[in-house]
Formats: sequence, structure tokens, C-alpha cells
Amino acid sequence: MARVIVDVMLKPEILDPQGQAIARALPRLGFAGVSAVRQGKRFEVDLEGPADDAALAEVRKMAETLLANPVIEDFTLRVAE
Amino acid sequence: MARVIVDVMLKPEILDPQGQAIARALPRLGFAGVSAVRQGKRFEVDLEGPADDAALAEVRKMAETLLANPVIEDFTLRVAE
Amino acid sequence: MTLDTVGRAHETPDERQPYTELGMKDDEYARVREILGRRPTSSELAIYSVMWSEHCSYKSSKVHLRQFSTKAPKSDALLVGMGENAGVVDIGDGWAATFKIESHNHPSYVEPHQGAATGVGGIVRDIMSMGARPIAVMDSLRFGAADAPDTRRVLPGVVEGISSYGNCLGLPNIGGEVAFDPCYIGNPLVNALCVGLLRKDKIKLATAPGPGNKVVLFGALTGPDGIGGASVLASATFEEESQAKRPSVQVGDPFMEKLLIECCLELFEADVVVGIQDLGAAGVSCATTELAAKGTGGMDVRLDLVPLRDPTLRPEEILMSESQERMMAVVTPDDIDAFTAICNKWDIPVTVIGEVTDTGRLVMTWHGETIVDIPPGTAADEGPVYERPLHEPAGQSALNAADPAMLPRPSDLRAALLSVLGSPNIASKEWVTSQYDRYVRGNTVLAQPADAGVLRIGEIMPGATTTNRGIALATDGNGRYAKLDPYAGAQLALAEAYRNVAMTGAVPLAVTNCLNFGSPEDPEVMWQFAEATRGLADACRALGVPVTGGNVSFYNQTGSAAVHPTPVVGVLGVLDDVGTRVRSGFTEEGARVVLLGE
Amino acid sequence: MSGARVGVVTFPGTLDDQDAARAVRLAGAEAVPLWHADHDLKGVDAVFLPGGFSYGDYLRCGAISRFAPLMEELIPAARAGLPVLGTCNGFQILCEAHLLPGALTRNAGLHYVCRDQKLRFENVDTPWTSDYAPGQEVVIPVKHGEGRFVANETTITGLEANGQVVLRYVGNPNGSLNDIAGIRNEAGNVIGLMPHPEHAVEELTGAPGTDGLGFFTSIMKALVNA
Ligand SMILES: Nc1ncnc2c1ncn2[C@@H]1O[C@H](COP(=O)(O)OP(=O)(O)O)[C@@H](O)[C@H]1O
Repeated sequence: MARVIVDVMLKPEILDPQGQAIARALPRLGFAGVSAVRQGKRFEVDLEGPADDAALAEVRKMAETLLANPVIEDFTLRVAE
Repeated sequence: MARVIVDVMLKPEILDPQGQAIARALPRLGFAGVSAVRQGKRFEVDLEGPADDAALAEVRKMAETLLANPVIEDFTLRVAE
Repeated sequence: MTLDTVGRAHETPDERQPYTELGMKDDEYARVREILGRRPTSSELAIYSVMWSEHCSYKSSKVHLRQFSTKAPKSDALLVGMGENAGVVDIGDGWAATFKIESHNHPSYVEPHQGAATGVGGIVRDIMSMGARPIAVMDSLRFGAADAPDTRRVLPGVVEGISSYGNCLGLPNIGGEVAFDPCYIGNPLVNALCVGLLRKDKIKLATAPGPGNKVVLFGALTGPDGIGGASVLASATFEEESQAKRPSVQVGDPFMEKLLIECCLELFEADVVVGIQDLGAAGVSCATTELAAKGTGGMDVRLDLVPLRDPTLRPEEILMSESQERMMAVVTPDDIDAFTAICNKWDIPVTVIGEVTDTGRLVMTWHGETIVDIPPGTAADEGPVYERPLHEPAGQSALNAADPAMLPRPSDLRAALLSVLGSPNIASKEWVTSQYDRYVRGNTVLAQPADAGVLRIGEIMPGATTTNRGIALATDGNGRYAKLDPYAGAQLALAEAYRNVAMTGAVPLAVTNCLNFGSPEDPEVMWQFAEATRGLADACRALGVPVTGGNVSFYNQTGSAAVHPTPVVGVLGVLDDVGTRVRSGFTEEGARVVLLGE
Repeated sequence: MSGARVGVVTFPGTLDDQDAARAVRLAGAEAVPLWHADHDLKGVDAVFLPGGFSYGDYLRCGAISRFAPLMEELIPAARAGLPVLGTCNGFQILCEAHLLPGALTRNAGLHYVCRDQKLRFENVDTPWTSDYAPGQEVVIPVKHGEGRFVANETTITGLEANGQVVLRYVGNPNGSLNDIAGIRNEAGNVIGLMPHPEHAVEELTGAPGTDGLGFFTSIMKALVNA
């Protein structure tokens, strides 16, 4: 019963209008000192069994083929404590 | 030039249609062993200065008022290494 | 945690129950005890408290809404009138249209996106439950001043919610309104209309006849949505700290609803549905009591069979859950397999949770123990009815005495004109309408910027007898007029929608309405309500169009300040040949311009 | 009858399948419904992937649909030359399935936008566009929240150099790179576009005019002359 976290972010060269919109709104809302914001996705994948190597390999495949689109996105994967 | 990560997830009792749709699709795509998926958002907030207490308090306020919708979402915040 | 069974209710007649917390008055609670001849179980209390709420029972409005029937003009077009999920109108060539407008004001203030989205979802399921294919939506919106800070939060969220939900369902948005007035700050009005199409001999009703027939719950799983109030019941006694923090916000899943639409249409087509009801505000409580009351009269339900998203839910919470995208159907045992197969095709969870009986009782069990045993009609139809006191608002005549003719004449007409044209109420609504799909399914003949939406109906349901006919729809309302004179204001709303429909070349046939008012416990609000309903009923009679259904939304106020009385009226009309529709706007050079009327 | 059979695919959440079938019929071809869960292309001569919100557009538009059993048949068939047109969600699915390069992302304006869009044809050398002329301007509705075409620089340069840009926005509604509204694969048989030609095929309904009909008459001719 382990949980694996998959973080998916747009590749740095891809425009992120959502992050930009937030960054632009910040000064108006009285927040200073932020140079950039990027917005991505976070998946919590709950496994039926333990997060062993085989399970992690499965989740990695899932991330590569489904959760992230490699054309525009990068992902990272880690087991939640 | 520190980076703060804000993870925003739907509160556990709130329906997550996206996560459910992904979880339902997995077996059809040949992925077994996943009991649940939840989808949330991940923000990378780049600060102009260091991530000191004052800056973190600012980001926390930002998360509460802008990045997360406290009616349906929870957030966590951490400094990226 | 002790389960409050019927047996236990007999044994502990004096146990204190949290009926006040659930919004029930002393005499209402006393009536429940009288009906049952004992104290209600906590599950029964859950059922009565939601079913007898203002929202479900129309207890303050009923006496006034009756005029829509008693004063109704004769109409050959009316197939199903008030009292069902939505009215049904004969539009010719064997086709019928069903339409209704409903409010989702309070949820849209709390969480604008989800509140508005689930408002669309709810009205669409109402239309589906008549056996129809939903074919278009409209939305009538009112916000505080356009530059008020809270409008900046509420308006984009509401529009996005309607857009994301409606667009995802593939329902063209064919019109609506956006208006701004400071009176709506803290209390926006979000009224959504849906229209559906069906064959006139295929109308479905919310009824559960035929002992032995199965009661089926299908659609989304039941979760702790919108049951903030139920937590007082879930704790064994209400003094106990309620253990769970329950959300009062419902989140919509438009994709599930889209599948539910297609699934229902196949179920209707396969003729495997005896009766059907959507699960709206009062969820399982409402669907079971109403279906049972209108059918053979009895129903046995195993509440523990309801499939859950959160396994910790207690029976009281299941009964009150407002989880979206669920429907309940009555199906003969012979058809159950076919019914299930169609649900499986669309990936829709489906569960038999009970059976129709002829006992006259709605009986629910929880793992074998009886927790509900009531005559369903007492919850569904025999709720309290109030003749609330009325009083003309202080200052009403002063308000009317103020004659605009006494205002100073503007010295700079150009500036005056510009400020009128620039005001948010007059300015283009394209920011809103461009977020709505008006083209989907290819039957939209007129939508934005026309004053009424027009749909071609001949191609909506492939395979069925075709027709050249079309339908036209408009919604209108004006809270400022209604504030000055609720009687005339309601009539003006009808007249405007009626004109907008007629201007497309359609013959107006029927009316739906959403009555947005303040607290019915305030005699001045109640006076406005009485005047508005009287005005609308009289105008419907004068114009020869019956009210087929609608919705009342009370308690639209922040503190003691009520919103303007805001009756919103929707009119449906039919064009014998949709090809003859008339567009607005000057389309030809050299054509003459004629002004009609005074 | 011609015998030209165009398959129209329905995924869970597809919305414009009925419009697409109508447009195919108006052009004189036969519309053959294809179901996402079947491993069966029913021997059609071409395939139309219509718009909508397949799987609710959850995760990413088209991300779940591209794994459908039908796609397992369609992907090799398209690689082997079967004419395929995807509009809106169909375009997104084609990109997710890597039948077309690039990806469609959130509109730069962050809102869903529905409007009558002016477009210009660039390259019409495909079985779906032969009835149009290069440089021709048309008005066809767009309606999407995630239609901003992006790809890396090499891909964009390649698309431009090979004449794979079929359609460009005149007045970019979503921030697409190079105003790209529609592209084709190298072979020219697979096309994806964000606008909805199936909503512009009749005078009575939808957008002003019938500028979209050409896609359907083009494929009709291509199939009949084949
Ligand atoms: N909330 C809305 N939803 C859908 N359509 C709307 C909405 N608000 C306005 N519209 C449409 O936009 C057009 C212009 O609206 P409006 O400016 O109110 O026109 P008018 O003042 O002529 O009634 C109309 O076609 C109307 O139906």
C-alpha cells in the first residue's frame, strides 16, 4: 500500500501561460519578490502492494506513456514517505 | 534565488473526476496494481531572494489566496533543494 | 457507533434529536412524530428534514404557485404540466419538447466554478429524467457591480463553470443574460435552463409502479458531497462531537454526466425503464420517496448496497448526500440484464438497491436492521404548507413616486450616451458568450447575438421521423422593474421573453420560470413574491401560454438585505418551418426600417 | 452511389460525431460509425476523428483516447496511408498518438474560445483539402480551451520547410506557434486541425457560410477517383 508521486512539468522551453498569468497577477495582489512561476501537475498513484522495483518500473512506464506527454513535458517520480 | 514548491491537492473528501478517470482507464491500458489515482497541481515559485521565513510566509499567503482554492483544496509548501 | 434503528426509536422515545440543526421547526418535528406514531430514527429525520426543506417542499411558495394551474390558459400543447421534473410541450409531428430553468445561486457564491457547473448538471438530469435528449442550455446570470472586488472572483468562476460543464456535455449554449446590480453582491443569481427533445409517446415519469420491479441506482458513486448538515446525525447522538468534517461543496464530473446522457438514451431506446428520477438536492431521500409515492406506494431499499466513494459514510449521510451525476430507475426483473449491459457499455456503475412493493411503506435496511419505515407520500407530498404573512414594503409608494422626469436633464448628451453604452449592463457580453460552445451538434440556427436561441429539431435524433420544425427559446428578467412593481415586473419579464421568441418567427407555446427572492419569512419579501406570481399568472393567461414548471429560490440575501425580486422567465416557441426563421440586425442595404408599437 | 465510406469515430465524450457524419453525407459519401472499443475499422476508405471531450479531456486532451482498441487498428492503417482527418479533440488525439508531431496546449488566453475564425490555406496537397486553393481565406468556427499548437524548433522548422502547415489562423485565437491551425504528416494522408469544418457546411445552422464543406467534398473526390 505505497504511494508514488509523479510530478509533471512543462519542458522549460514550452510556454506556460498559466504560470505566467499567476506571475503577472502577483504584483497586483501585493506580492513582491517572485521572479517566475511555473504550473505543472502532481499525481498521487496509490499502489495495491509495496513500491518495489517492479512496481516502480510500472509507474515509470505509466508516467512515460500516459501521465506525461514527452513532446512537451518532463516528469519525476518518487515514493512518498 | 530560491525555489519554493507548492503542491495543491483536492481535499480527500472532494470528488476528483480526473484522478478517477485515470484510475478507471489504467486496467484497460494494461496497468495493474493501482488502487487509486489523485491529480493535483504543482507550482514552482522562483524567488528573487533567499527562501527565508519572511519570503516563505509570503508564499504561504499566496498559496492560500491564489494558488489553492481553500474551499476544496489543501496545499503544502517546501523549499526545493 | 450505535445504529438508530426503528426498534431503537421505539425503545428510546424521548431521545433528543437535532431537528433544529437540520432546519426543522418544533411543529414540523411534532408532525413527523405524529405521522410515525413514534420518534423518527435519525435516518428518517434525515429524510423528512430534506424533503420538508423550503428547497424541496416549496412550503412557502406553494399557495402562490397554484395560480399557475388555476389561472392557466387552455393549451392543446401542454402534455405534462407542473409537478413533474419538467413540463412537456407538444411541438408537432409527433415531437415534444421539455424545458425548465433552475437556480444554483448559493453554491455559486461559495464556489463559483463548481456551483455553477453543478447547476447545469442538475437541470440537465431533470430533462433526462423526462425521457428526453437534452439538446441545449441557456444561462441567466446576475452579479454585483461589475467593478466590485467580489464580482472579480464570482463572475469568471461562474462563467468557467457553466462553460466547462456545458461544453463538455456537447450541449450548445443558445442564449442567456448577464446583468449587474449592487444588490447581488454576496448573492449572485445563477439560473440555468435546459431544453430536451423526445417523441411525444415516449415520455417518462418519476414513478415506481409494479411490485417486484427493481430499484436501480446508476451513475457516480455516492460520496460525502454537500452534507455539511448531516454530520449532526452521523454522530450517534448529536451531543457527540461529529467526527468527520464534511464538505458542503459538490464537485461536478461532466464526463460522467455525458456518459450518463448517452446511457439513458440507450436505456430509453431499449425500452427497459419503467420509471426514472434524477438525484438532485435531496439525493437518495428524494428519489426513493418520490418514486415510491407516485408508484404502487411501497419500496424496500437496502441502503448498505449503495456504492460509496467513501466507505465511512453513515446511512444518514448517504440519504442526504448531494453527489452529482446519479440517477435512479425502476426496472422489471426481466429487463435488468439488458439494463445492466447498456450501463456497462458506457462504463456507468449500476447497482440494484431495492424493490417496489405494495405495502404503502418505504422501508430501508442497513445490514439487515430496519432504519426507515415511513409512508413515502408523507415525505414527498405532504410536507408543511405555509401562508406566510405579506406586507407591502415600507417605502414602496415613495419609490414609485420618484419620477425620472424630475431628474436633471444632461447638458452633454454625447457623454450621457457614451456612459450608457459603456455601462456593463449594456456593453457586449462576448467575454461570456465566447466561452460557450454554440455550435456543437450542428443544429443551432440562432444563438448569440440573437435575442432568442433557435434550434433545428429534424436532425437531432437520427433515425426518427424527420420534421422541418424548429424551436425558439428566450429567457428574460429585470430585477429593477420588479423592485418597483413586482406584479408588472414579472409581466414585463414574460412579455420580453415572449417577444424575443415571437421575433424569430416562432409561436410562443409555454413558460418556465425561476423566482429569485429574499427570505420568505420577511413579509415584505413575501409580498413581492405574491405580487410577482400573481402578475406572471395573469400575464400567462392573457398571452395564452401556460407555466409548465420552474423553480423558486428564496433566501437570496446578505444579512437582512434581500436582492431585488428577480423573476426570470423562459419562453419556448415553435416554428413550423425552421428555414423561415427571422434574424435580427440589418441584413440588406436599402431595406426600409419600420417601428412597430407605441 | 459512389461507395466512398468515411468512418466517424466515437469515443466516450466525443461530441461532434453527428455533425461529422452529416457533413460526410452532405458531400455524398457514406458515414460509417466506428466505436472506440472495437478492433474494427469496418473496411472504411478514410477516417474522421471528431471533436469533443473524449474522457472529459481529463489528464490531457486525447491522452486516454489514444489507447483505445480502435486506435490500435487506426495507427498502423494511417501509417500505411489511410486518409485520416482529426479536428479539435481529433487533432489532439492524433498528436498524442504521434501520428502528427507537436502537441496542443492550454490557450494563451487561458479561456475556452468559441468564435467564427478567419483562416488561410497554406498547403492544400492532401486528400482532404484539394478543393481549396493555397492562399484561400475561409471562415470556420473554432471552439476549444487547449488549441495552442506547440513543438520544438526543429519540428516547427521542418513543418514549414516541408509544406506540412495546411492551415493558418488569420488573427491567432490561442497563441499557436506560427499561427498554425492545422498540419499534415509528411505523407500528407493524416491531417489535424483545431477549427471545425463540420460546423460550417450548411447555410441554416452554425457558422456563417459553408466554408467547411470543401474538406468533405475533397475526400469524396479523392476516394472516388482512387
Ligand atoms: N449568460 C449568457 N449565456 C449565454 N448567452 C448570453 C448570456 N448573456 C448574454 N447572452 C447572449 O448574448 C447576446 C447579447 O446579450 P445582451 O447584450 O443581453 O443583448 P440584449 O440586450 O439585446 O438582450 C444575446 O444573444 C444573449 O442571448
